[in-house]
Amino acid sequence: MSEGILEFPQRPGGVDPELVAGVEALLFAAGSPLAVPVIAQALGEPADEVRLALQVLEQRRRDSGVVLDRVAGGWQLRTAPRFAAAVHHLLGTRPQKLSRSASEVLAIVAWRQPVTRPEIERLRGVDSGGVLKHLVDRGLVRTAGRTEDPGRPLLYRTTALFLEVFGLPDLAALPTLAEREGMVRGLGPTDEEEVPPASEVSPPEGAERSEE
Amino acid sequence: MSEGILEFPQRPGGVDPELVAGVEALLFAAGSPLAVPVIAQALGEPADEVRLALQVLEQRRRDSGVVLDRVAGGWQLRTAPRFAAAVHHLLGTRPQKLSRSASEVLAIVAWRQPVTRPEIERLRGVDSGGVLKHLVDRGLVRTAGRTEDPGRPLLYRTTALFLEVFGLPDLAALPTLAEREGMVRGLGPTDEEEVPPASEVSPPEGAERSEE
Amino acid sequence: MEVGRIADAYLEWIERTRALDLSLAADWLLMAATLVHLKSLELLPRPPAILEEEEQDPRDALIQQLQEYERVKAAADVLETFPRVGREIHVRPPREAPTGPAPLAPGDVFALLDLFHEILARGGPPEVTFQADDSGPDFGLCCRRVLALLGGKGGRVDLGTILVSLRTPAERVVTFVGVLEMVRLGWLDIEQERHLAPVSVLQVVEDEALDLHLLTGWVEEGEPGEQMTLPLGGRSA
Repeated sequence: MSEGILEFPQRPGGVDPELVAGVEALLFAAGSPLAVPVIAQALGEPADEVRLALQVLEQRRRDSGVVLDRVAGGWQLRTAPRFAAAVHHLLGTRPQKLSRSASEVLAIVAWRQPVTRPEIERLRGVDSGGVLKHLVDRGLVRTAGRTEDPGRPLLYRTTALFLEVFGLPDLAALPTLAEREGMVRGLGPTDEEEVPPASEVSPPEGAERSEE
Repeated sequence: MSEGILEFPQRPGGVDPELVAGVEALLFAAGSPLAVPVIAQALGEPADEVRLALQVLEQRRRDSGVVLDRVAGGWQLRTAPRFAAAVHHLLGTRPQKLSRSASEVLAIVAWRQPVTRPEIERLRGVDSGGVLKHLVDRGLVRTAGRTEDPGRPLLYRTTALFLEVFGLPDLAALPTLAEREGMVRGLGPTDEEEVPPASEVSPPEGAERSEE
Repeated sequence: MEVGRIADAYLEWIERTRALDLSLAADWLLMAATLVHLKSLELLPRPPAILEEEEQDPRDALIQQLQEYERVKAAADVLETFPRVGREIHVRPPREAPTGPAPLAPGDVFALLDLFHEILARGGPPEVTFQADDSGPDFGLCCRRVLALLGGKGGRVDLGTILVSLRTPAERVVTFVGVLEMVRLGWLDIEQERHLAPVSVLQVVEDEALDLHLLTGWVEEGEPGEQMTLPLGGRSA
């Protein structure tokens, strides 16, 4: 926690401390994640410089109470998790929870997107309309067109807010389940039989709000 | 004067960095000014310690983009005034959401199109000319001919920009009330209230001005 | 597995479903029915032909579905391990957006749909449809009739007398509006000697000064030469 500002000035190839300060001011004022080009445009500085400034800031804030995270295709200042209890105490809030069924549906949408409600219900074996609506209302899931299947069911995807809430830089940052649980890729049916197209199984490439 | 910490002899090493971090996290998450006792209570630390931490933080943030100010009997993190222009630039170009009334009119146009202003006003029960003009100005709604009704009122439709903003491939992808209702019917843990019957549903395809 | 116990539970559930969420009940029924079906297949001998026809052992289907569901649960567990905004993490509270033109934020189509639904549910004022048909009163004609009764500058007629002489309520309304419009144009004056006294209409300009085309503008967006018909024919709700 030594003061980064003092470490950087005049360093050859170093970042202008004033740029770091400006980037911090913007991130603070915005609240929501900011993509590099947005910051660069507001400050009238080259994107590469801004990227360096972000790295300096990320480094500097690492052990502080407010850290700089890459989320939802941008950068965002967020409280360090270890202060969650104090913040909840201060704000008089309780930790927001997702019900078990909401977690399940969200997991299916996250790993399988785009996915239809019938597909979700096939995987869970129970009606999931209410849960899906709940997730849409909370802004974690959105519609994304329809399939050509009979009845043309709506397709669902996760939103940028989902990435922000779960602290993911993009969808590709979702761990493959195989890595974690020794499972075959994604949520798909196990073996050779009726494996869905790969695009639906692996973490979808590119978030909707991909950086730059 | 730059070393305010050293003025307090009983703590030659300064304040516990973790307390400073905690104070910063609380100030960040609160947004509004916080009084010392409030912070002390949330962290479960003595007010005197918190006061010291605030001084350390104020000192440390002095040249950064986000400064700690005494405001309204409390302490508040705020962007440094010298970045006001950049912040304004940033926030001025940040995406905006539609107002409630604009959303209402847009909803009517979306599901009832093509629709006349009298019909919109009949449904909303209030004059909607200004809002309609706003939506036309924003490029979300456009005129599309006139009806043969008395006064030959203009007809309104949604635009391509509307589809873009709402992430729809085409108008046929607009969800129907029946679909929404179907979601609600699920067994999910929704605290949402009952949605009224679907009898009034008019799917986008059949959105021919139902004039009955 | 004991078929009898499954069947009993099955029937008991059918009884209970009357008071319960039907979709939940349906899920349970499907499961119970599948289990009973599986058991029956085990108990009853089947000709080999039928066995071959079976594309897939229903037990396999059930097992596969359960495996898939296990994966879903595992995925949900993974999701639960991520530190979440609102749970472990906090961000800056949202601020008021400044005014001025700005790009539109991505919209939520379901929020829009809910709003639409809300508007429909609100009901609004009772629907009133105005219908214009050939028998409806002609605005220009009604105005000319009043002017004819006045008979030139200085002419004076009792407004009540004019209105009572008209056949239909619609004609009275149109004529009344016409009088007001001609007052606005400065052609007529309205006089009343005292409170509750009869109201008389007075022509204050020469006939030559009456530009009847000005009345055309009364019908907004009317095309030139279009017959001036007011949308006040008959009410039909």
